[in-house]
Amino acid sequence: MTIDVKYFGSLRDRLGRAEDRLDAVGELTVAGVWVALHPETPLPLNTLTAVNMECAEPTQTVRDGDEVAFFPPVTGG
Amino acid sequence: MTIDVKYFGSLRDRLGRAEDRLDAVGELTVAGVWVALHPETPLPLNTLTAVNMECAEPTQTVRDGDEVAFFPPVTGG
Amino acid sequence: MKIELRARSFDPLLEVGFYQSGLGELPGQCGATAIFIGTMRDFNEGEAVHRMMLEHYPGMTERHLQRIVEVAAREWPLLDALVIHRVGDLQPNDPIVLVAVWSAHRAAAFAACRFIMEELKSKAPFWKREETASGPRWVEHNTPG
Amino acid sequence: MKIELRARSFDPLLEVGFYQSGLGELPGQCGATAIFIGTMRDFNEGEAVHRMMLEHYPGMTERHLQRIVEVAAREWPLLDALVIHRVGDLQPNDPIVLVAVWSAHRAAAFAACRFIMEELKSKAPFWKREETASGPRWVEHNTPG
Repeated sequence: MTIDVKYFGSLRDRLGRAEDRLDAVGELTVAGVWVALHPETPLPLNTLTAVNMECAEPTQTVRDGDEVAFFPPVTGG
Repeated sequence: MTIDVKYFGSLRDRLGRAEDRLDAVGELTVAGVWVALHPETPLPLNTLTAVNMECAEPTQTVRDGDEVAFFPPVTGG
Repeated sequence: MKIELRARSFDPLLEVGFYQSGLGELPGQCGATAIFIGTMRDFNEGEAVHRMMLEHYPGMTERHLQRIVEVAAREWPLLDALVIHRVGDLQPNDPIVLVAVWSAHRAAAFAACRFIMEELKSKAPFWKREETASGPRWVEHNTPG
Repeated sequence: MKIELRARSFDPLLEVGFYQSGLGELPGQCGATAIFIGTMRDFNEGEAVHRMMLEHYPGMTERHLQRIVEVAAREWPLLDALVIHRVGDLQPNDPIVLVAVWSAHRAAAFAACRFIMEELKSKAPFWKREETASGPRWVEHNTPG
């Protein structure tokens, strides 16, 4: 399956890119997506996650074609 | 002493005038001003009173030259 | 800080813009503007209202509005405040009151704007007489906010 | 109800006036308008800020703003609401966000306006990067309202 991955805010800056594409097999959680793409970098504390633009827990399972996003606490308004 | 008396809102309408002047001798309270001017009409329930444009209790003593006002609950804004 | 009674209809948004443009030192410090506009409705307590007269106590009304704003400015860190209140004859959709508050932070702006409105409604000497189909009637009390 | 993201500077008071003039059925029913304008300050956390970049998540941001306004409209009897939020590059004194709420009564207008702002600040996907004398920095969290 293919997962589109997006990064925002300071996390995007830190990673040096705004998106990734992950090709994987088997069952995968949101946290698993991060580990697969960044095996050396633990998910930064306070990182929020979304699946298909809805807030999601890191334990949520992802499906083929999902868009997964990682971002720091929001600071709008 | 002379007391200027003002009425506002529905009270002014009911009395048919916006002001009175009271000439009196001796000590007088705000409530006493009303009684002196309207001996037949008890002060309507919920009437608020002011002396020299400051909120006052009916028991407050008035002095020569004071402006005393009687009015119903306020409804601005 | 400015308090004003108006005998004629006014445009609250224009007033805020105009007043704001005169606040030279404000830009940069101000993070939050809270504005409330009270407008005359064409119904009240189940009856159509086609006109309204707003009576006040000249002198006392201005003094009490001024005091309400001063209390707000002691309670919260405000950069500025503007209050405009109509008196005289109004028609439905006419603005009755404008309260605008400028502050560095939103909590202060929101709280002060609300405070000024509630104080104004419960303490400032104004009286409304509505013209309805069944004749004129005095509004007896304000609803709590 | 209208939600909008803007890539360029806007005049919040003009926007409210313009939107309001398009609300044909509102006059007469509306007794209360509550407006909040968030503006970029030239200092934050003790440091001068001379520019700011507001990043968002296209698609998710609009969806969440829309949802916040819908929740407010279920919670309070609103006649209408307008939310405009900047994205992109801002300078001090630029408006960041406008929330305007129309209702028959002031309690609903105040409460809904405040609610939308607090929800927006704590939930809508926006991220601020400030340019300071010591270089760029990401704002790490919003202060509670």
